[in-house]
Amino acid sequence: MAAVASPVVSWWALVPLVTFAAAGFLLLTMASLVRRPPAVLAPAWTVAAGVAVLGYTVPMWSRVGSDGASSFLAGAVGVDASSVFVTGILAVAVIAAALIAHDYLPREDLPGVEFYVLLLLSAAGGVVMASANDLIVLFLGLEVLSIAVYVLAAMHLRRIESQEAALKYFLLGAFSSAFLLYGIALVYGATGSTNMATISAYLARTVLIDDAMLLAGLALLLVGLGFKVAVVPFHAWTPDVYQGAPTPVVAWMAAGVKAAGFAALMRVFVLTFGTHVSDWRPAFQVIAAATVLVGAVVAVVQTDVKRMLAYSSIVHAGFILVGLQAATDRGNSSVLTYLAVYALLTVGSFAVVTVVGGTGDSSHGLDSYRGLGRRRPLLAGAFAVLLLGQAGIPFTGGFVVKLGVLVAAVDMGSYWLAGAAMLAAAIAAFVYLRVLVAMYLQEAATGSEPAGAVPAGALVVIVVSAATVLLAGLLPGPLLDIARDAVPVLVVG
Amino acid sequence: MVVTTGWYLALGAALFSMGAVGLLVRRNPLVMFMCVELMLNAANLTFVSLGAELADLGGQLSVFFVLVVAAAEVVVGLAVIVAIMRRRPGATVDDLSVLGG
Amino acid sequence: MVDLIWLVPALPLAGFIVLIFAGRRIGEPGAGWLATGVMGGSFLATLGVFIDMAGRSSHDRRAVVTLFEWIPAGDLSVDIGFLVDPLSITMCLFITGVGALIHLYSVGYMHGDDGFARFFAYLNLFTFAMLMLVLGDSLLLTFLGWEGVGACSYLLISFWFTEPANATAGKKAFVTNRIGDWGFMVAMFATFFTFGSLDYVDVLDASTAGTVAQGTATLIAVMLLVGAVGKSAQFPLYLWLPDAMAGPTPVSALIHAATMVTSGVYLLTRMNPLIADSAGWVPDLVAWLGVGTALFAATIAMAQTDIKKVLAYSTVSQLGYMFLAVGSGAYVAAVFHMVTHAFFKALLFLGSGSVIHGMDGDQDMRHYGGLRRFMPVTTGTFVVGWLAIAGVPPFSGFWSKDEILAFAWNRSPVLWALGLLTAVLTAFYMTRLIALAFAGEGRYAEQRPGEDDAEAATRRADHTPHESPRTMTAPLVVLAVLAVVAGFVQLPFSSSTGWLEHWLEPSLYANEGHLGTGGATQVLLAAIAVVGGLVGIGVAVAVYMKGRIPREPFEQPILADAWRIDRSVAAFMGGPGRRGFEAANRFDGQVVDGAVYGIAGLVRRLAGVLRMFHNGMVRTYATGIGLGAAALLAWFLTRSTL
Amino acid sequence: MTAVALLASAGAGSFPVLPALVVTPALGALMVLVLPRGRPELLKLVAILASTVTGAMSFWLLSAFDIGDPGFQFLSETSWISDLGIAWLFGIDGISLFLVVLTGLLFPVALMAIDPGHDARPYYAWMLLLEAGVMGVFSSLDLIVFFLCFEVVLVPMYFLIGRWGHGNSARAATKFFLYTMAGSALMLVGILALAFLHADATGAALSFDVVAIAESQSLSTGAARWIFAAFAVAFAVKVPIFPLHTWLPDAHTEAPTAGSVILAGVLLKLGTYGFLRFGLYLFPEASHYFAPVFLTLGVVGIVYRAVVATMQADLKRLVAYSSVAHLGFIVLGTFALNTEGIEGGLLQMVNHGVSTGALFLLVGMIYERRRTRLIGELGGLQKSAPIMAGIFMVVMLSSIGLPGLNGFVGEFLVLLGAFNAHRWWAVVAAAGVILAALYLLWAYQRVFHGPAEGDNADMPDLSLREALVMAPLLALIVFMGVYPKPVIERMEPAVDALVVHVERHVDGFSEPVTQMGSDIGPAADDHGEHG
Repeated sequence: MAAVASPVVSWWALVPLVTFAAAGFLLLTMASLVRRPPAVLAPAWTVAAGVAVLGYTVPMWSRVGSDGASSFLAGAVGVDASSVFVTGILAVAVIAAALIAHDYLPREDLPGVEFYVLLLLSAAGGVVMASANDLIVLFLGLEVLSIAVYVLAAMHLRRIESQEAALKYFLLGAFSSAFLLYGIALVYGATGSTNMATISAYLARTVLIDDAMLLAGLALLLVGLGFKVAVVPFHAWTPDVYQGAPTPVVAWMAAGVKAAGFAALMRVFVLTFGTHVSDWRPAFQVIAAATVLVGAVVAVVQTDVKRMLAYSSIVHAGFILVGLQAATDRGNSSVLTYLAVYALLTVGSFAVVTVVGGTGDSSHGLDSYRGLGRRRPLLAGAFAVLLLGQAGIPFTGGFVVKLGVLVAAVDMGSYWLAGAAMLAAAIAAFVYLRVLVAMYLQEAATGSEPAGAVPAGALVVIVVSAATVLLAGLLPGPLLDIARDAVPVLVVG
Repeated sequence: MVVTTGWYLALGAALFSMGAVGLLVRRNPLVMFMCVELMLNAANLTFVSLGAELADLGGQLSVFFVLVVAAAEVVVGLAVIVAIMRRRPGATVDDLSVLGG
Repeated sequence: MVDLIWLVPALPLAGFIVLIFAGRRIGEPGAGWLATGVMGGSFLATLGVFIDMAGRSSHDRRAVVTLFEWIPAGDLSVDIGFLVDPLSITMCLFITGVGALIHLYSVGYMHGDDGFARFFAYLNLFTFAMLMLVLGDSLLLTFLGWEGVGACSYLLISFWFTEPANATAGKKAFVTNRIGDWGFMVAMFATFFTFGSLDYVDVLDASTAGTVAQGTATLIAVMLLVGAVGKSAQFPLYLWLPDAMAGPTPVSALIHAATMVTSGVYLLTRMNPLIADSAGWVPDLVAWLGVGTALFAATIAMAQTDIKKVLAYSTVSQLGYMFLAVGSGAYVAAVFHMVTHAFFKALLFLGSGSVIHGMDGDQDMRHYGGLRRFMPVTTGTFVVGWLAIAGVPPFSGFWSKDEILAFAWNRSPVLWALGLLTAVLTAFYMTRLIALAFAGEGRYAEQRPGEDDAEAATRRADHTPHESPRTMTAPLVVLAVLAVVAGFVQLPFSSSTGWLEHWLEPSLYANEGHLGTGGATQVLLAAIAVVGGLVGIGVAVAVYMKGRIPREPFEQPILADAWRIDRSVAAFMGGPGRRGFEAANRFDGQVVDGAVYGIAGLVRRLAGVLRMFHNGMVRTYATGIGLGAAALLAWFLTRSTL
Repeated sequence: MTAVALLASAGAGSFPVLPALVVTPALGALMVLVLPRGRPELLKLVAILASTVTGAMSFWLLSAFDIGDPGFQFLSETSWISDLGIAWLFGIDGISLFLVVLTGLLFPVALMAIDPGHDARPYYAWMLLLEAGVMGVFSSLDLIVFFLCFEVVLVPMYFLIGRWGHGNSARAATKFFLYTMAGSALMLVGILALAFLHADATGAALSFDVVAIAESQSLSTGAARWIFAAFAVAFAVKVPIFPLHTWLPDAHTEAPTAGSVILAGVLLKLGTYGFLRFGLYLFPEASHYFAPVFLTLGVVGIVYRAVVATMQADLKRLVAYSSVAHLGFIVLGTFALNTEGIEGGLLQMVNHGVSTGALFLLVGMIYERRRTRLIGELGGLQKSAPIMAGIFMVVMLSSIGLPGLNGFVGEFLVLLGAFNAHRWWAVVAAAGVILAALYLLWAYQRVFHGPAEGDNADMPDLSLREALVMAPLLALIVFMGVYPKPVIERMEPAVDALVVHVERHVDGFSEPVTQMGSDIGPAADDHGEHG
């Protein structure tokens, strides 16, 4: 009997993926076996899984640091510093989303366990995306991530907005996945492989006589991934979905999905198709400029805070793209730092939105924030820090990461893009100011609910994220050092 | 007439375009979803033909993954659509625009 | 002694500091005596320096006393230092002397006023600034005094600030002066650019050495003239001076007759080498401007009914004389007339103050009449002043005016003729004043036109006009004596009797003009002037005392209205000028700020357009994705090697 | 030579006084935030203490400053983002010294003079953070740190205007924030481009050290001009230069008194200081190239804004316009590019801080008493409040530029310098002096003169506390007018060095020197050569 050649598996590198997936399945099993699990079980379980993964990234990091990047499973999955870094971001997002949801779900009277299961599975998909070494694996990871989120978006059964958001997200997501897939097919046709390392090596040593198929594939890949990270003109779903989906889900979408999406974008374009940077960079630059400007401009006329944050997330995506288009080590590490700080800013912000949104997840208008500075000073203060961070005010992490992407862009000579980004930042500042005005400079609307205690889970998220954002602004050194070492590499398996 | 790989690729591209255009013009969520399936299958067709052209198994293998993914999407998609239809029978996607602006 | 020159300005400054902080506590009359005391001290110090100076030979009569470095910046270095020379000492003598007398007078005049101490503080501050003006060893330090006296003038004109008219007059004086100051500043810039220094010693010596180009000298001289015109109330910047009479009368006497308004003449005299270096038309300009102003103001004075307004226009007119002198190269005559004018005009103003005091604040001469019976001292001294200004020999005004006219003749007979006409008019309107106020019967108790209250006239009659207290009349007497004798410092009989001319020689750098006319011509000119003065007096007597000639031809409404110039300027400022300012304000709000909001609005409108894409329709979004995909495909395919 | 090299030569190990200037108020803010509830008086005490200690340190700098040294002193460096060569690099020279001192003076004054009225805790925290930020701007020698501080001051100011202001303060605060932030948007890109181009040209490691970049002058002319333009827009908005000023009257009018004082006294100097340190010093050629633009805008600003000031009905708004009109002089002096002009401009920065700060304090006191700032509703106040009127008069005369008071010296030097370099601009700008007298005296007349009616008749005069707050400002107004030498002599070496720096790096440009006996050029055409 012929021995089946089994591929090499670096199990140590699969621990995060396995942890998330297994935690998800075990939770599902447990929930179906136990009739009435204690309410705290599922979130605690999820947080534990997140903490475990987050903790595990430390030894993983040092191992990658000492052994270097590697790939396994027949080169389909790779592990490098950047994938560890993104895994860490995903773990933080999972923890935060679970903490927020812990208060949210009972308040909204929603089934508890499914949320956490889907969250964990989605995170597993994200981990796959961040460490995919093969375009098909990337597609798989993306779908695992996305399908779970489609369901999560629809979780709020009684809100038609939630279902509408889910449907929109689902239809458009599937639509863009098709583009991605077709793009993969074309790239496969042009290079003869779906393995990124192989493609990269192939392109480095071969000059294609006819590269139309490859370039068409690149275009479609960009469509698919651009949708996930919400850049213009593939962004239009974001505000609707952010507004409609349950807020803890939005926190995960904004922090986790975006991080995984950008990690994938970086692996595909900067690493795999780095040889064709002169072809795709102009497209990236135009998209980046359009993204920051459209996001900022349209945000100006919004009155729903969740929607504002959605548009602001579009601006952020544009900013990250500004760093990414540099296609340099400096650019890559700036993208990673941006993702990390952005994840903190966004989970903290949506935690606040969850609290203020109140029962029914509907009080998201600016009016709900009026006088918050007096009614709930701590909450408002933390939100102010987070908003100022999003605006990129100095001495917040937001500034440090904006500086990072600008440095990368200017280093490449992309002056006009950097300028456009800063102009957009100035416009976007108006949006954050509007919230600040409502919180501090306006009196509470009559009949607004009295100050209540901020739920513990959300409180932890808000305080930790605000504090970390401030800390990152004052002492950005460690974060920048880590990100500098986290540059992604592709290793042929 | 020899049916070369090029014809298959062209067919794939045509199907993909039809699916895309279909999604843009139809209003029934189910039909729109079927258009997406059409696009995915166009991609599958392209994979298979290219795999044959390149004499590489990878192309064929990819199709299996895609099929699984498509199946999963169907499950989720149908569930969402049904949930909505139950609340608003006969709704088209154009009716679902509470959110916007 | 010269080194103690700093005491001269320091004493009034000290007085000011004490009064501004402790004036209220010192109260009345202590504050007044303190202020008068420091002025007396200052006068004595000046006298000491003068005696020291007078004892020196003429080339030794210039000293610079530096206290400390004021503005050392780049190439510019300006000290706080004093230029002690005959010109500045002459100025100081009559500033401190007349100043002390007016301080003394004020003790009585300001009796019972709420702001008694404040008044004397301002007055001391003014004297300090005036002394800095004349003693400063550089243009910049003179400018310090120049602006300082302007500010004090403002403070004192609007002293009774609750009356809106006074406040307006003060503001008008300051702002009009500022127009002149602009010229002074530009002159300083040009001077510094040319000479690299603003010190008089450097500038004047270099200019005398002939190193300065004519064009440059002309620019500087003309800009200085602009400054002088503002401060000395010459046409067209004289507008503020008549209004400045809103201040207390001692202020009018000290600032707006004797001292501050003459600083323009002082400046031009001080800078005489530059005028000498400038183009020939500059002195002509000064002379014509002077004589024109003199005649112009004299015509206005003929028809005024407010006693102080008459004196104010008279001052403008006399200052015009001094400009005529400067323009004719008669610097000595200018200073001479400045001194004599200081005496007799201060005397006249203080006399008018005494009259107003006696008339309970009424300044309308039509309400006076026959005051000689009630106010003998005032009347007597006033008559002396009248004779002096009318140019009746041997009163001081005759000598100084005569010298100016002689130089004017030397320059151009037309200048002389206009000067003479002015002298005739001066004699006329001053006689008119005397006639209306002191001669004839009292009219204060008459029913006035438009007065409904029949009782009012009776009430007025109850407290008949009264003579002023001793503190007020004593200065009048002293000034009257001076107004008589001051002419003797410069007698035209021989070169040895021109004491003032010899004394001033070191300050004039041999730029004093020379009379080309013979002695006989001079005597003839003087005789014509005396006759002219007598004609003026005679006509006025005929009109106002004897009533043989009707008044109306002389008191033309347009003259009473000051040729409508003030009214027109005010109408312009209140009308088109103000509308222009308002238009600028609207421009700022609607265009400059509007552009900002316009951009903000543009962003919003753009957002509105972009928002149409985010309409909530899945198919719109899908179209966006589709179009984006098509665009990307198009881009990438253009990059391909196809 | 880099600032770091200077640092080494200066001998490290001494007390890092400049970082302390930044850290002390920041720590004070932190303390204010953590103080126990229910002790409101403690808040004010801590705030005043922190700002006074900072002020005392800044005054100590005056005496410890080496007068003859044109370079940077009190250097200190702490690495921050070593990857990008960003460091907390502090140092001051004669140019920044007095702005630091001014900041050190005005903050305690503003804190002592005015109580916030409500929400004391955040008020004091924001004030102290503002002080820290401003100190950082004036003393940092690292471009990024400078930018950080330059931007971060927006936040405290925003809250101060918005929360403790009057009227439509939220709108004014937002306008202020967005306007100035949009202005500086491109500056960060400029800074980065500058550092990278510098590193590329010199082969040195990436660094944002101002001294190193300025001294090497490694950029091409074109690049330098573009980057200068990016900087200039930011500073022009902050100054503000005509026509970018309309945020300021709104911000001033709606701001609380302390906000106005700090805004006029210190914050506007960020722009003018920026032009000197990060305009002229970094880009001498570009500054020279663009100078005509700024001279023109400066002059237009002086005259135009004075005209607009005249027609204001709101006293505070009038003072605000007067404040920006005076800033035109600073711009004029700076771009005269000679010692007299720059020194005058610098002096004017300090003077403007003192005088306009004092004016805003006084207007605030009137507002506190009368609850109105409308000139039409005031009148005859000199009757009821003679001391206040007297102080207002002195401050106003200083603002008008009366010789013997502080405003004159700076204004005169500016005009003198401008005349030497560009004659006609100075001649026109001098006319602004007339207008300043017009609008301020008119305002004074309408507020303090005339009969006092209604509430105006019994408005209380200054309290002892208020008088004590005004006293140091008045003393400075007189002292700086009579004896500005101690200030000038500390500025002069640095200003001279800057002028020499500009001369060295601009082809065919030299500081105009006075010309004995020569004809004055075009100016003579109108007047001379006829006689």
